[in-house]
Amino acid sequence: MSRETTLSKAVNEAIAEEMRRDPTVFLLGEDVAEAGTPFKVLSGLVEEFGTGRVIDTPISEPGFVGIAVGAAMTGTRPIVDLMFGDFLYLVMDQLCNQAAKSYYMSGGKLNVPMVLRTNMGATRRSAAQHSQSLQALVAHIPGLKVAMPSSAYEAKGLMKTAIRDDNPVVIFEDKLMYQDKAPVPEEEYLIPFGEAAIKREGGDITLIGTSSMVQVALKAAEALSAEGISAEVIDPRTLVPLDEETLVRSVKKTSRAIVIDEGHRNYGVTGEIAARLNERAFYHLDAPVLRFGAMDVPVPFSPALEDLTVPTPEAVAQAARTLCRGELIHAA
Amino acid sequence: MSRETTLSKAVNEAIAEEMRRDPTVFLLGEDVAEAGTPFKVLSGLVEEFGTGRVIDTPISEPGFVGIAVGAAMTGTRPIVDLMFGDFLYLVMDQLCNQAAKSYYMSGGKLNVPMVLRTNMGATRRSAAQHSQSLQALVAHIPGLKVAMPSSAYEAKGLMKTAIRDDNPVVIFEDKLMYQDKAPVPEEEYLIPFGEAAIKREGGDITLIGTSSMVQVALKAAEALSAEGISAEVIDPRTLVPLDEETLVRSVKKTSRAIVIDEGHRNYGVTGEIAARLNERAFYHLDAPVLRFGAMDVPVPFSPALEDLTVPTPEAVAQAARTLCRGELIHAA
Amino acid sequence: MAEAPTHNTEDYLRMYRQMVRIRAFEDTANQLYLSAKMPGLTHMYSGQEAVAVGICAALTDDDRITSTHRGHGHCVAKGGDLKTMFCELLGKAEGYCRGKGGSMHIADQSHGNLGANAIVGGSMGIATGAALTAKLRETGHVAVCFFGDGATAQGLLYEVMNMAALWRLPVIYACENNGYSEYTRTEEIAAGSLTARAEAFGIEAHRVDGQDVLAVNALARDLVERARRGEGPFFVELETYRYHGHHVGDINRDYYRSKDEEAEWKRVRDPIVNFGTWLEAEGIVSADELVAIGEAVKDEAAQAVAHAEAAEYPPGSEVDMHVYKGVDHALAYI
Amino acid sequence: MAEAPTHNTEDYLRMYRQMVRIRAFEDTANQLYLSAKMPGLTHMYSGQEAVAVGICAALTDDDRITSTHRGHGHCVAKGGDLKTMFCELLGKAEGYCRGKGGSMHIADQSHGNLGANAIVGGSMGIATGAALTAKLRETGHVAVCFFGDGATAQGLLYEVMNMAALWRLPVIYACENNGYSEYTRTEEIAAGSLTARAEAFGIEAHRVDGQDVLAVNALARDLVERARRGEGPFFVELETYRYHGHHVGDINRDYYRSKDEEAEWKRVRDPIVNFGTWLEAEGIVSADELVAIGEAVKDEAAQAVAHAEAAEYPPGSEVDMHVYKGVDHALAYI
Ligand SMILES: Cc1ncc(C[n+]2csc(CCOP(=O)(O)OP(=O)(O)O)c2C)c(N)n1
Ligand SMILES: Cc1ncc(C[n+]2csc(CCOP(=O)(O)OP(=O)(O)O)c2C)c(N)n1
Ligand SMILES: [Mg+2]
Ligand SMILES: [Mg+2]
Repeated sequence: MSRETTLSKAVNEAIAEEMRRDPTVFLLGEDVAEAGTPFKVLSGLVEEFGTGRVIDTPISEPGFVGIAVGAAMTGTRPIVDLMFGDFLYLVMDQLCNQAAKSYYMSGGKLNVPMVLRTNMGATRRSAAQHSQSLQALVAHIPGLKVAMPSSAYEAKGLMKTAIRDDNPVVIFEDKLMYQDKAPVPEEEYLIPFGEAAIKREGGDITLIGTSSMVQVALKAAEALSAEGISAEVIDPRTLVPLDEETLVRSVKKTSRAIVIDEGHRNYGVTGEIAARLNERAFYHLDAPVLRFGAMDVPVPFSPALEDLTVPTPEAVAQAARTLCRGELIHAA
Repeated sequence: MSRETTLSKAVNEAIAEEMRRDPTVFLLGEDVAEAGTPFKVLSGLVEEFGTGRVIDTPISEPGFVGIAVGAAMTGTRPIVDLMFGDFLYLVMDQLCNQAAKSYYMSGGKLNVPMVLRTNMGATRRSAAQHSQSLQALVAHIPGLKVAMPSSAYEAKGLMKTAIRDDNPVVIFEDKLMYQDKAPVPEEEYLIPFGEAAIKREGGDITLIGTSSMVQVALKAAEALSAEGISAEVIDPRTLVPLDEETLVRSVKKTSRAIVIDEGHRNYGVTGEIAARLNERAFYHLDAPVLRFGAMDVPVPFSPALEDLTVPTPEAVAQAARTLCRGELIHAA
Repeated sequence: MAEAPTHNTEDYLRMYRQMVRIRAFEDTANQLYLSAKMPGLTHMYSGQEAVAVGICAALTDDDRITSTHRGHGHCVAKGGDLKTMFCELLGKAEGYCRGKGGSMHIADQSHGNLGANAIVGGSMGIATGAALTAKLRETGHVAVCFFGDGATAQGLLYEVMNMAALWRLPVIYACENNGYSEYTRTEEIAAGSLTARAEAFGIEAHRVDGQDVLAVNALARDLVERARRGEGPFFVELETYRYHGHHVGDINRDYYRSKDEEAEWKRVRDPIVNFGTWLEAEGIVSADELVAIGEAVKDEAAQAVAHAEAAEYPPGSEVDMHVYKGVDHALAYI
Repeated sequence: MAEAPTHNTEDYLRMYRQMVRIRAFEDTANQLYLSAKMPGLTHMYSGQEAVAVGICAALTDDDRITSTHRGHGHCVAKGGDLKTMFCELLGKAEGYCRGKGGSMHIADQSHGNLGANAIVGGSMGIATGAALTAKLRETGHVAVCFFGDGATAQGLLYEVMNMAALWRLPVIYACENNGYSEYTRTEEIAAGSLTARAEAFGIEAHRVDGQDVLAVNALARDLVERARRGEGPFFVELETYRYHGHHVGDINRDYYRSKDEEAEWKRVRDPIVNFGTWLEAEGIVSADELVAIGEAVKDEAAQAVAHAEAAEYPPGSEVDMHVYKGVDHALAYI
């Protein structure tokens, strides 16, 4: 049984279900309780679980992430709400020096089962400090797992898996997708980490998209299909662990690939995935793996500029066309 | 006229020369004055320039980086000493949300001419929080420039360029190389950003190494030459800007490449460079571009384990051999 | 009303006018938002005018300030021009930041405004650094760091206050305590006492009625003068109130703040009304003159916003400009 | 010596012995370093023994502590075993962290030691979080956060103290003021007063002679008990001194600290000597018994280090184990 649910609702449900299931799960962050966060994603949870488990914090990101690490080490499962992904910079030490490394540094004695949920995504006219997609930073750090839900369905299933995971997990929700609906089962389900989803089958080219870029890829695929180009669209769902096998298998079949992620292109997510595909599928490739990311500029406020900085279905389709025609090009 | 100088001395000279040249240049950091930093790199500077320009700070990394940003915006050129590269996590907000974006967010009005000098490099038995090589994190952020000196010569020339640059520059010194000597001209010189150096010419394969990995590449090249394999070794010197042209030209010539960087391999520097080479030189490549980075684990303390985590000349040479023999392999 | 230090009609009128200009700017910006003409969100300064104006009136153009997400008031008070500001809010090329910054990053370097900041507390280091420049270069300038009560939860504040105190920097930390941090009351997010926190770092701290422009200005003039003489840093907590929601979209806010409370502040403690009443009572201006100021400012704002609405967006080619100073287009560079 | 709360010979001897064990551990570790047998660097706790011992003696195994780069003393005091500790310092598989952590990350979860930390101040959140668990799960446990005077410059401290105060968490912030932050005197890096900083957040703060184990213990027992009853958090500044350099390699340190100063502390304020003298004077133990304790501990340390030197390194296959719980080998996973 499925019904259409917004991504926001899906996240809310996942957290509520896990909080009912496990009394050690609790929420921590700025304005998570009565306000239910500025995006209202957590509305209603404080009413059900009380202020003891839905805890409003001061504006102390390093502090409350550190507190979550200590709480997680000692028998609870905190879910930290980081209001904007851009604030990750503030918590990198607690996340990357502490949470990510505790289990290893203690030789397997102190694990940190916490979830950091935050967001990403530009075009909300929020300018350079409220629009970044910083998944590459955390994906680079061993000890962290990184999930990137591409729809309400993934948002719920990945969140539940994250909460039950015994390690620190960072989940990036696209803040522009909170109101987007998708079919979500009534029954409980979890989505395992490290399993990519083939969102559309195709034989001519593989489009790999993360988060909202799955929609960009699907739209590009739709446009291409009208021209007789059959694109396979894959959503890795987690960057760490990465389901390299599924990606490689597809590329071996199609011989061409484009990787799309909304983080900056330079030294970002797409480079890693492209490099892995080149390593593992090189002799099957008919053309270089192309990449689309956010333009390598701080996100501008002006709508006239901001819209130029994100990957579009048109640009992806155009690159796919060129690849399929066997022309040598550079990615945008 | 050249003489042999340690990397430590070269950095010290660069800073001293620029401080003499420009009264707005000053140093800021923990124990930079009388102690001259724990690595003694800045010894003697406080004696020449006084505590007004060589300023000891409390252990407040976010605070003093923020102060440097404000000082740089208002007419000085601070050089911030960040004792260990691992502390970058603490200053990411001031560096990436503030310093990197000010010029853009202000539409070209407020620039931040500051240098953040820090270090990288494992095998010093310093464990997981004092051994990281985090260049990928900052290279991902538009607005920052990133330099990686591979010897005393580069350390001096890049530092002088960094100090004169009108933008925030992050320089990573390899803390294991401070006592390594190289010929350094007596005369003043600067090394422009975005110009790779061909450290050894060769025709069969291109080895691209950053920082101390240039030495690893050179040793691998030496071993290979005994077997009749001629390796070209290139040092990009700056990750941002990246001299893609020189790299691509070499790879078009050799048809094979290996990229080596001491940061973690996953979602790191090598992925970007490999992806760019694949994009630009795909039709010239005889084999996939391979990559070596630090093993994707927190750096372990035990010598028995730590030494396994860093790229070695032997492993690079072995991979190069396999590539040159045309065998399909996976990088370590 | 605090006693005015000197009876200087020109200064009074300038302060009054600046407060009215801020209010008019905000009312216009709010209208732009409500009529869906403004991209993104913005945070209104209305109600807090006496803070920005009282302090900035004590500064010269060479003194620096840093501002916050609620930064329009600081920008106007420090000398900003309404037209250029509206252009920035609408993302136009004539804006202070060529449309790249928007409301949350508005900066006016020509008047010493180092910029609003969308990271709460994000500019505390910057202001302190500007003061360090002043000390190192012996310029005699002062820096003022504006931030809210909520921002006192950022550890950065204590790091930079410690250094400012150790190095005796000419910086004034101006904490605008408007009683709320987003949707939460200050008491729920701040333990102890804000002024005591500064004092514990050896910093002289003051508390002042942020609705009384003369009290704010008198204190600011004294502290600025002393900071110039090397007696800084200082900390000031200004008791104030924001009239609107946290941002323009925060309309239904009964769940965290009552309508009565809002009405009471507006009725009893409005900084503009009270200052106007005082000016009249002291015989410094007539009621008509005050009305005339209001009208003139309304005109100025209307013209400014009309200009901004008609102004051009920056050309697409600017998207990768201003990433690096000295580099025309970043994409061709990296 | 402060007056002992009760005359409990067993407790006294346990504390005395623990201090001697710490000193012996450090002397042995220093020897290992000087004879180039120890990988990396390490920071000696000698001189500060009364702090760790006085506080940890007031805790149970279920109470948590977080420690610092200068963490051997805390580890011993919280119940750590010398053999397992030496194995860790030498990177051996039998070490507390299977050799993966080393001196700067030594942790002993079985006795509630959540670990040393190589990030100054890095564990302030962790300790506070452990206290949050205690509160949420109503365990009645307490957390103690050890850190140095230098660490008070980290903004994180003020963030977590604020939350601990707001939420009345059972955490004790124990600031070991040994007068130096690396090569710099505390006065040069800390403005104002450390206890006043805590008090400004509404936290009850105390200052105590960190060389007097009975004074430390008496205070700790009181505060721990009160924290268990929900009266926390608390802040304690412990005046103490480190005998060695900042780390074992910091030998020539005249430029920041005089030999006279060091000698004076050792002569007049040694925590072990003074406590021993008191125990004797009070007739609790004889001089011979004290010597016997010293000898026994010396033996224990010698055997422990001999064991550690002979122990095995972890096999190479462990290098990518313990990256993720539930994943055998990370490289096959990511
Ligand atoms: C580091 C950071 N955390 C959270 C936010 C989201 N945020 C924006 S304004 C605000 C409240 C700020 O409160 P205060 O400092 O009192 O300023 P006020 O809005 O009352 O003027 C919050 C939490 C942010 N922008 N930056
Ligand atoms: C964040 C961070 N900054 C700097 C350092 C380098 N460092 C290690 S110990 C130390 C001094 C710490 O002083 P204090 O807190 O007083 O502890 P003590 O060494 O005196 O025990 C410094 C600066 C570090 N490890 N972490
Ligand atoms: Mg406020
Ligand atoms: Mg100390």
